[in-house]
Amino acid sequence: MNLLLDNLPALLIAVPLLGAFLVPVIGRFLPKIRDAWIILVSFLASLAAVITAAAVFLKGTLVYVFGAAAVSSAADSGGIPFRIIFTIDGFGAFMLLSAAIVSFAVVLYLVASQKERSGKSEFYALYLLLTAGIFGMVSTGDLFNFFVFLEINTLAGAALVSYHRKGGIAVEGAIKYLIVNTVGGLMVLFSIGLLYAQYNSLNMAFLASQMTWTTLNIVALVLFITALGMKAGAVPFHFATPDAYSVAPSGITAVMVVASQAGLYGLFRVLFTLYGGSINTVTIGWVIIILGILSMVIGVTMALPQKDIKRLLAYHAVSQTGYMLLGVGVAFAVLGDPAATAAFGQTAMEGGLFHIINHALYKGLLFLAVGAVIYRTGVWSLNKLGGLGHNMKWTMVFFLIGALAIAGIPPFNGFASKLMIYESVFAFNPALSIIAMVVSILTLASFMKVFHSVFMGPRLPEYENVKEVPKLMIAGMIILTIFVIGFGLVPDLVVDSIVSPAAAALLNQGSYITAVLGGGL
Amino acid sequence: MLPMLKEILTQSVKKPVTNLFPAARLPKSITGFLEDVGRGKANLIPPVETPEHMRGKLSYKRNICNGCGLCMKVCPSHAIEQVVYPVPPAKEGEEQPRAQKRIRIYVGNCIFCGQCIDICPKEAISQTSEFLLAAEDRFAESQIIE
Amino acid sequence: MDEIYTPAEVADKLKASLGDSMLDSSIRVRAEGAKKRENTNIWITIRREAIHEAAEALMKIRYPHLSCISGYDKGAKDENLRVQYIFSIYGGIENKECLVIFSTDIPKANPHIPTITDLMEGAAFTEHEKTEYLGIIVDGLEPAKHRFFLPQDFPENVYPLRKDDKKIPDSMVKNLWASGRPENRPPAPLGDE
Amino acid sequence: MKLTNSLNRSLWVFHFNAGSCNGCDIEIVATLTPRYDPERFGVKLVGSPRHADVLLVTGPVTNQMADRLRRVYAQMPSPKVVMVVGTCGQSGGVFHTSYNLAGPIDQIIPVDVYVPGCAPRPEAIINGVVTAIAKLERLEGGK
Amino acid sequence: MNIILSAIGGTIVLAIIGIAVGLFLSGIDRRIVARMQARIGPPLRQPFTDVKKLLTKQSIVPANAIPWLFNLMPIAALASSIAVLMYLPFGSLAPILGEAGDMILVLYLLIVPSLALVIGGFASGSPYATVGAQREMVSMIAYELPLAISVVIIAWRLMAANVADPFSFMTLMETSVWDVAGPLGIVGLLLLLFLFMWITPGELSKVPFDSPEAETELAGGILAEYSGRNLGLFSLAQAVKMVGIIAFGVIILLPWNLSPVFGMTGAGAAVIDLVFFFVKVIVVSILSVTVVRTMMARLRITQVVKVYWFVFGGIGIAAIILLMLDAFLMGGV
Amino acid sequence: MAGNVPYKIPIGPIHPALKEPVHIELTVMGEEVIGADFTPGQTHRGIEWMGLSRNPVQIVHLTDRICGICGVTHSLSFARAVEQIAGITVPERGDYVRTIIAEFERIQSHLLWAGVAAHELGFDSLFYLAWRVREDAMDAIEFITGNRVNYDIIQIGGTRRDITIDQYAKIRTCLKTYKDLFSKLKKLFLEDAVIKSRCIGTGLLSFETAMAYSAVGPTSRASGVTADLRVDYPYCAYGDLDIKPVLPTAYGKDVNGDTYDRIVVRIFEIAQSIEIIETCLDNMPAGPVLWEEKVVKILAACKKASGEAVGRHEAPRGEAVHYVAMDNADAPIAWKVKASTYSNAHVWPIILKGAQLADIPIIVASIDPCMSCTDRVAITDNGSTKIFTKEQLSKMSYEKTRRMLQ
Ligand code: SF4
Ligand code: SF4
Ligand code: SF4
Ligand code: SF4
Ligand code: SF4
Ligand code: SF4
Ligand code: SF4
Ligand code: SF4
Repeated sequence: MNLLLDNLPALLIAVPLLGAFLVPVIGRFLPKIRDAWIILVSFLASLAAVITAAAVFLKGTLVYVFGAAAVSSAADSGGIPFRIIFTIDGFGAFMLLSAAIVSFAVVLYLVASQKERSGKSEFYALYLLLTAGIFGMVSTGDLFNFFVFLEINTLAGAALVSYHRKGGIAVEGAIKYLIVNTVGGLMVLFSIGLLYAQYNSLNMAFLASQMTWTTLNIVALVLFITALGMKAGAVPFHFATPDAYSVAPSGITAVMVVASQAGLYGLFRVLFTLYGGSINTVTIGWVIIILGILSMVIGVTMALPQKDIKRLLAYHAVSQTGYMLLGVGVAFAVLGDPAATAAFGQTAMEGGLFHIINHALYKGLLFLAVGAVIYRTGVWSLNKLGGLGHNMKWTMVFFLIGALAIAGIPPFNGFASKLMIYESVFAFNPALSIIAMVVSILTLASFMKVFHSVFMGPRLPEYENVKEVPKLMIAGMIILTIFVIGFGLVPDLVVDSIVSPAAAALLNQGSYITAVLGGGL
Repeated sequence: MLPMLKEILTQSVKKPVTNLFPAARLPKSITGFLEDVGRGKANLIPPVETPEHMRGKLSYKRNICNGCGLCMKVCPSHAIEQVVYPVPPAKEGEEQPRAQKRIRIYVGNCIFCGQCIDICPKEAISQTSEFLLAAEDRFAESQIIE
Repeated sequence: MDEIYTPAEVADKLKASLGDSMLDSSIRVRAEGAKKRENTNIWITIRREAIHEAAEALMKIRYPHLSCISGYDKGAKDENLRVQYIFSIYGGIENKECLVIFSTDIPKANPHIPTITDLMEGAAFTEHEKTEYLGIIVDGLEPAKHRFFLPQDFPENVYPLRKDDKKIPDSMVKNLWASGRPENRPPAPLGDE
Repeated sequence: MKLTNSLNRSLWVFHFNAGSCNGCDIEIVATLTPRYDPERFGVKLVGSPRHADVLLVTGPVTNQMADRLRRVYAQMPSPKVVMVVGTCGQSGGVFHTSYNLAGPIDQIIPVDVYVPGCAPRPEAIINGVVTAIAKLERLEGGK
Repeated sequence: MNIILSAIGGTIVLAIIGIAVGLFLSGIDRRIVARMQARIGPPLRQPFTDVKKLLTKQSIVPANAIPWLFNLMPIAALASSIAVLMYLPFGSLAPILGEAGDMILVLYLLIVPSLALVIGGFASGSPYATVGAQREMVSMIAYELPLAISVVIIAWRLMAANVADPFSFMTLMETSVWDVAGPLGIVGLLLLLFLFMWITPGELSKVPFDSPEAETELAGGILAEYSGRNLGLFSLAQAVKMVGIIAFGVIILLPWNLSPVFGMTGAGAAVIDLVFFFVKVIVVSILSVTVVRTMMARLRITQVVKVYWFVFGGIGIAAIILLMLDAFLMGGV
Repeated sequence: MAGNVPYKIPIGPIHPALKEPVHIELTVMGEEVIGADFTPGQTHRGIEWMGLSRNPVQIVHLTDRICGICGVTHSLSFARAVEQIAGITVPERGDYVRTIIAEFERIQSHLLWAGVAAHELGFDSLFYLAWRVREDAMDAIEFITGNRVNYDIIQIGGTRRDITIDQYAKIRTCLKTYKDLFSKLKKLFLEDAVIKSRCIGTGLLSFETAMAYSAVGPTSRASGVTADLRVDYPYCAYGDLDIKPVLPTAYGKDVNGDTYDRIVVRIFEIAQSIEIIETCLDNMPAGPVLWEEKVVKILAACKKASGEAVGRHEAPRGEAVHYVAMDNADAPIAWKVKASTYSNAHVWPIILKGAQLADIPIIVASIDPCMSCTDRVAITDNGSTKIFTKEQLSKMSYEKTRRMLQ
């Protein structure tokens, strides 16, 4: 047991990878239990993630070196890049939690919704691979490994996007996604190269401790921001997101939200942990804030006229990402000013981070609910849908909850995090809060439109016989719904126990470095 | 810009133009109120004054009428019907007496045009200024003039 | 176009254009009020074939205003329907407006008239009305997909304004006045009022 | 549905024109104006039959409107009162014989109060409302 | 346990007071409107009678509606409007849910009754209700901008004056913005007051911003298909919401209490402040709802958006600039 | 919520914006109207058919009830037609009484319209005000005729009642009230910012279209057409007056042909009517008002008459035309009614195109429609008129409408 606990970080990657490897085998020889196997693997992976996170929250940053007996051996050589080192601090743990919840809920959903499909073994293998990629990205303490997991994430994601779909759109969406992310990946690699060339190390803690404000580092930072912004789907790098989301199977899209947030993780990690103490945070902070505002406004205005329901959700994902950038950006801008950080910076940070998990939850829920509609009707276009509320009561309720949450209506979780953002960023600049609030109401309008055109109105003859979706799909949605409502009802509890540590981890660059390199520096 | 503002403000300090028929407010019980009015215990606030020649419910004097039926010919709304009085069978040898004819006016059909008054050679029909004619039954006694 | 002709000149000009198709014309003047200022109606009877020509001829004099086309059944025994095209010209000029009414007979056996919608689009409705009320067939009028004036479920081959066998059958007529009226109500006694 | 005193004091009216000449309809509107102001009694004109307690019907009911009249009546929540305003809704009035009329109104839906007049003066309509309230009071008392 | 009981008790009392004050407000409103139109108008208790009647009437669910949603929304609307009251301080009485709520929460809670109306309108399946619901949504977008501006800038000004927790009502009860603002700020605050006067009719869908319910266009719009009890609940919700919105405006912009003037404390002060508070609510309601709706014609929905975003948005920005300048001059930031 | 899928919205036949049954189906994109289809007049009562079995005296009362807003328009037109056939001359005083009543009707009708227009705009205070002052005209009318709505004052050969000298004072008082009110009305209707913003530029009808579509009355005059029967084709006492058609220029503005101009024309026509009545009262010729007192004799004269004639009148809404033919019988052998709305409704599809959904009621109302005698007309903008059964229609409307948010 202890052995298991000690090697938790390894399990994070090992369980899904092993599971993924075994899926085709089991699918071949024991097809009956394949679905159960998938659920089990996913459950175990998520469990591992949750326990890891809990351990981090309780005991502090976890540093794990693959193949090394003790933590210290990772640090002693400073520049040794070849060991795989996992550094899971509050922020990483936080991201793990978010990924764990969503990926498990989605598995339940997928198992039911993909029942009639072919080629499932590969599909699930890819899915588990994607999970592993996400877990890896948020756990690693090493830039090169980060790049590797990023690529896993991208490739598995692109493969899943184009899965089960023949013909132009799906493939096109996948290719676009692939190209953008690969370009992003290359930029990341290039930046890593720049850093490695200077410091001869890939260990983030080590790099952070050495970081200075040089031209090369600025170039690296710009590349990082661009590349990870692409991954996260923020404006102006948002063009691939809607294309990919709109064609991917709905369950997958829900996970892709988490996948892209891993990009956001990377961005924040680079900003705070890698560069944190060494740069002019106000300028970069404003850059992030402006990217955030643009994402918010452009995302929502692009979403309003959309007819393709999943594209619409994708644009909202862009818009919601803006909130996270806004909160975190403000925190970054005042990083150098302890008074301001205490007064509102930290809250802004917490709001932004809290919004990450909230977004993963309600956007996941929305994608699953929309997926349920598509599952039953086979129709994407808002123009053709209608009157489903008569037949798909549960789906409608889940959608409505998701919609209210994303629009930031109390008492759902979206409101809790947005409230923190409003009530902190205003101190930095009141216009930011006002814009954020207006974007929320536009989001609400957009979702009311979708709600109306999909579920309301008289029963349509073509959907006369539509039934509610299978129980397992509902179960997947229920899991997310519980969190959406729960987080909304007791936001303080959630913030205190998981968000604050995450924020603290980011704000406190020194502790990260210390955790890895020891007090020696 | 908004000229109504001045108007409503001046109006709000003036007396309302409302005529309070039949009572300023709804009494506790209409039935009771109407009974009281009947007994002279309560006052019905009268309607806006009607002009002298207001065309209200008709009044008909059947003792003057000669039954010529001109009013029926000219009535635009078929409100008038002829009433023929039964005649006892004539006695042997006597000439059969002519049946007496009169008219009957249905308020529910009448449009109060007064054309029958204009044409009546005997002035048997005249107009009153009664116009509060609501009824639950359109053939109630109050709705038939004969 | 800007010249204003007297009613007699108008009648002459129309006669000149229509020739033999114009059967008859009369100018009726009416004067009312204390000053007895006159208003004029020009009544012209034409052959059915000349309807379109007549409208055209009128338009050459001045752009007319079409009030409506009226029509009636000359009787159950009569073989003809009669229609009147009621135009007015010189509208908008003080005391100069006059009506120009073209009348024509239309045999019931062959109730066709040409449309004038090619001259003035607004005539369509009143032409449709003639079809519905009198059973006149307007040639060249874009056929209606439905009735314009009567209820959609109105019986075929019944025309409200006809007086012959295509008239409203008695079974369709409802006597509202009789509804619920008490029968055998005894007469009120005479002599006691 | 139960009749209550609050119904009498808050009669909301929906107006239905079943092919009238407009005369009665105009007088109905005139009744609502400041000079007569039935809002004193809680009477209010509403735009949807769903909100109405009283249906004011005018006109001799053309064949096209008969069915709609039935539908509007059905849409009203009970308890509901029907009031015929004007002579032609009662008996056809000048339109007493025609081939396209389905009326009078009481042939289509049940009627509670008739207000004769062509057109009835506004106060006659108020009197009709009073008659209707008296009838409601009687019905309440009877049960 | 006791806390829960007293919270429930407090909620019930508050709900009753909210409903009573709300209906009373609309009674006054209708009465004054009538007087301004040269009429007598209904008795003051008319709204009570109307609601009583509606509650006893049959509630018809239209054929195209989704019954449970259709029936649930009136309740949701009422519940959420009552919830608003629980976060508001009345006079010198602290809110029932004291610390839990603040201005932004209330601002969003105020959206919920409208949202319930929108969803109810959608759920009724009628075209008119749908257009109405759509317009309600648009007008929510419209007034959100000036509303957000007012709330955020007030909090910002307080913060600039080193007031902690500027969004909290508890803070507002202690510190009035008027006290911290200098002359420029006062001008800015007056602008905000003006702004609020015009936001209120928008939030309540009253003329000139009543296009969601526009009787002559949409036959009652959103509410076209609602009848009987459901309609009654909506009117209750509307009444309570009216209290909520106006009280909100009074709290943030007209925060004065009478008791300090008389030097009173204790229960007496609470009572007198409460009375004074409702007097303020009534006055504001007359000025911003009654007078406005009587003197104007309805705006088109597109004009509503234009007016709120450009005219009132502009005024709001002017207020922001004034208050920020003021903070600079007063040396807050 | 911009829309790019057109959807249909049915309005009527029972709709609060319409005091009369008319069915309008609008094709709408977002909030903008892109097409309109009308099925006005669900009120076909078969009046012309009824007339063919009644005598002219009865028909006069029937014509009064063709429409309750114009208590005199149709009876006057009808009576003038019959008089021409029977060769009856109306005494001069009769002409004057007719004119006075007709002008009171115009005042009453324009105020009624103004009130309705205000109501369509959601401006209830103004609606109440217009109708409140309208009551004065109603009182005067009732005072003269004995009924507020259906005056029943026209008789073949004149009028049934005279305006006696002792009535003048009261009528003059009423006119004075209106004169005093006029500047206030003008201000309230024409200077209100919201009314202006909603009416200027909406419901445009160009001069050319007004001409081509034979529009009549204030609808055409607001577009700059100078036509007014009272001036162009004098009848009754109008020939004795010195009047000019009222155009939007009366308010010192250019002619736009929009909804606002139609308000201007009607408001200024009220002033014109007041003047006409005053002039008529001042110049009332003495004598009888009716060609023949005995109704029986009128009936006999009508029975003897044969021939055909057209009677016209410039109603508040524009030209009304009655064609009558008689042939030695109690009842006429032909009777055709052409109301003003019959001519004006044609312009609806044109003026509605491009309008905002919210402006439909005021635009529809701006031609002052009166359906009860126009009856059944179906109008469409592109010739693709469709009328559906009620069930189809409501089903269709639901199906289409649910897309309106997109
Ligand atoms: S009054 Fe004249 S019409 Fe009548 S019966 Fe006598 S003579 Fe004949
Ligand atoms: S008043 Fe007119 S409707 Fe009435 S009975 Fe006499 S003629 Fe007939
Ligand atoms: S009331 Fe006059 S017109 Fe009628 S039958 Fe009697 S006498 Fe003749
Ligand atoms: S009763 Fe008379 S006024 Fe009323 S609608 Fe009928 S005909 Fe018109
Ligand atoms: S019920 Fe149907 S036909 Fe009647 S108004 Fe409504 S939509 Fe139109
Ligand atoms: S449309 Fe013509 S026929 Fe029909 S009722 Fe009207 S006037 Fe008579
Ligand atoms: S235009 Fe209208 S108001 Fe005037 S007479 Fe004709 S129907 Fe009546
Ligand atoms: S349509 Fe015109 S003429 Fe006909 S009744 Fe109505 S207002 Fe009178």
